[in-house]
Amino acid sequence: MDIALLSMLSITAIAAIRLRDLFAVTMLFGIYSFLTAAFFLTLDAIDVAFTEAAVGAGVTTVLMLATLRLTGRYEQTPKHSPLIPILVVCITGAALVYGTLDAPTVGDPEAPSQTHVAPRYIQQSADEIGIPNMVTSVLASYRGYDTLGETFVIFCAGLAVIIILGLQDSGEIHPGRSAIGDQLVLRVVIKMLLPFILLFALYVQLHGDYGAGGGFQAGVIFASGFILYDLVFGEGDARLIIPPNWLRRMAALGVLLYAGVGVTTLIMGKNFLDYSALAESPTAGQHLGIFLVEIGVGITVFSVILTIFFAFSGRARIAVKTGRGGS
Amino acid sequence: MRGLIAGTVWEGDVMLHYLILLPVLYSFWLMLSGHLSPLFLILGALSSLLVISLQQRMDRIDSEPALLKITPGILSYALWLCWSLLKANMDVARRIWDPKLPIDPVWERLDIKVTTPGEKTIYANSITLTPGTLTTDIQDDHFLIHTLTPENMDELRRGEMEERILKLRI
Amino acid sequence: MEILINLLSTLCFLVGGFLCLTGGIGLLRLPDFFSRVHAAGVTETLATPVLILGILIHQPELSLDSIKLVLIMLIVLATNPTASHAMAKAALHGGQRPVIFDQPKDNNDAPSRGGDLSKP
Amino acid sequence: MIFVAIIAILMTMGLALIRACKGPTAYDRMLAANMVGTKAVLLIAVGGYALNWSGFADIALLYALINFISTIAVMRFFEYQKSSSDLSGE
Repeated sequence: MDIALLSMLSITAIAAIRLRDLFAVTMLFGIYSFLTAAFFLTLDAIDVAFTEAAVGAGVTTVLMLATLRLTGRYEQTPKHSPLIPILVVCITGAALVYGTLDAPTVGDPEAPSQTHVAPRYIQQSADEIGIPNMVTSVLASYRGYDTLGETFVIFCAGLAVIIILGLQDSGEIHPGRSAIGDQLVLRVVIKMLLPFILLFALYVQLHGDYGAGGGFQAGVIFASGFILYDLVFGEGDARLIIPPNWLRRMAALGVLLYAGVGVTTLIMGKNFLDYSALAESPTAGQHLGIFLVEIGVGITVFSVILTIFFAFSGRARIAVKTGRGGS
Repeated sequence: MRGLIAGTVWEGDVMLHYLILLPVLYSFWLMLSGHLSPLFLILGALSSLLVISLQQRMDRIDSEPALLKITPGILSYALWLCWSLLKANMDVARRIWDPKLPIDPVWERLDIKVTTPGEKTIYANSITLTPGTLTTDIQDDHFLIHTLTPENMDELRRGEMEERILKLRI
Repeated sequence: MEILINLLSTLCFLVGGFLCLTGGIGLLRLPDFFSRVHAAGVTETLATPVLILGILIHQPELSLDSIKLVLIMLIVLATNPTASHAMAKAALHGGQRPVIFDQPKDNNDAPSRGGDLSKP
Repeated sequence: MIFVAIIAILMTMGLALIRACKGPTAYDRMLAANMVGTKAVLLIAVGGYALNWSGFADIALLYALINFISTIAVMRFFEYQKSSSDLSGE
């Protein structure tokens, strides 16, 4: 199964490089993401597969397509010879392969990654944090600083997109049908399906303790629901439901919630982001802390992704408008 | 207000719709979660309420609520559809494996009697779901249907599926 | 009883796998986009339920996962025809026309190629 | 026996991949991509059951939803691209 998936991955990658039609390439990348996620599953990395499915196959495809609206559909044929890049890639690849010769085999109990902090996470996280899903306790508690940093990175990405592309408020947008919005079947089915998608996202958000999931994935799925609505019912309507200036505030709110939990623990006399200060018993405190932090992450991820999507699609609309005025 | 499924609807219908949707969503949550501790039961209720309020906001803004209607005939229709799916699948599978590839695509207009959006959706999706027939376009009074063989088209023209959908009264 | 269950689930897996392959072959063999949609339909409408039924039979007892599998089946059955229909409509809108080998019947109401159907 | 089904699903994904690479139209690629997605859902459901992955049903459910969204997105942008290129062509 591994070999079959890997060979399909390489076929997809090669085809994606060879094609000049960027639409086809985007679709191939969608396939690539699906295959990658299936591959992560065979490695038993459920949380990674979950993220790859939600981000790689869903949102990335949508954002790449939104970018294609701004640029062109066809890639230019390169003017220089492909020989030098191929040479560089071959040398780098050979160096990497040479490097893996020294690396321990998968599942080797003596490998550094298995002997350093991993045993502690595996053996004691259930006692210290009290959460069955180890990935969540590592992500939100042991490595709380890293995750806070990641949330900031996402927030900054949203800011950068707003600064570069701008985000129009809903005032100048007229509600209207999108290009495929006149499809009756699509409208009915999506209107029926949408509550379930949103509820599924909330389930993923709140059950990060027990299974795969958490703030990152949930934010992406929740945003995907609204993107779907936008695609079918037109962006005018979507922007009326979640106005862009709410999104800006919500993105900041999520980060503030996360950092606020950290500051609260500081005030209560423990280290920054040491959640055991939040309640009488340490595990209850950890539970509460992780819960709040995950919600912060979820809000930020959701609003930043939707912001980026709105910024791209709004920009594309302006481009079309000016193009029409010029001709 | 214009309903997405039933045609014209009134405010009362919309409220009833949310009252039906709430338990449906909550049971969906229970099926997903499976945790019966008080914390998760409360979180589930809150999540369902949040989703309902978002749905209400959407319905108000696009003024096209999709109202759930549960009619008793839906189960027997589903069973009948399963049976016809089985038959159609065998037929198409046989044609695909046949070395001569005995297909003769037809692309024609099919006049319809169903009127409301909900009926049209069910009809169009049932046609597409059945292999060998595909709805390519929906207009006010007709569909455009692509079929693999002329027999599939004749089957549709006999209109058994449409009669059954009309009996659902959605 | 156990033999019967094993037999049934094996049958489901074999039939489901076979139907999947049928869809794949059809996707390659059929001549144009619109007929390929039919081939994709074969895999999605019957192979998915049959395979999931196989799992449900094979399982020792009902669990949360079996309910979720049924949900997956329902979602696939609801979204797939919708996506197929939307793709067909988009293709039509994009100027694709189905390949029709010959027109033995002289239907007056049959849409002529590129006729009034391409209304945007 | 369940592995026969898994192999069949993998082979079908391969066949759909061939169609996605060959084209010829963008719609064919769209169809193939959609099919790879649904086959991935099946693969996770069946494979996850056979190999006893925890939480496989959640992931398969997520896949089923995401696959639909990306198909719709591809279609929407394809239509949009076409209409805007028509505009510039005038």
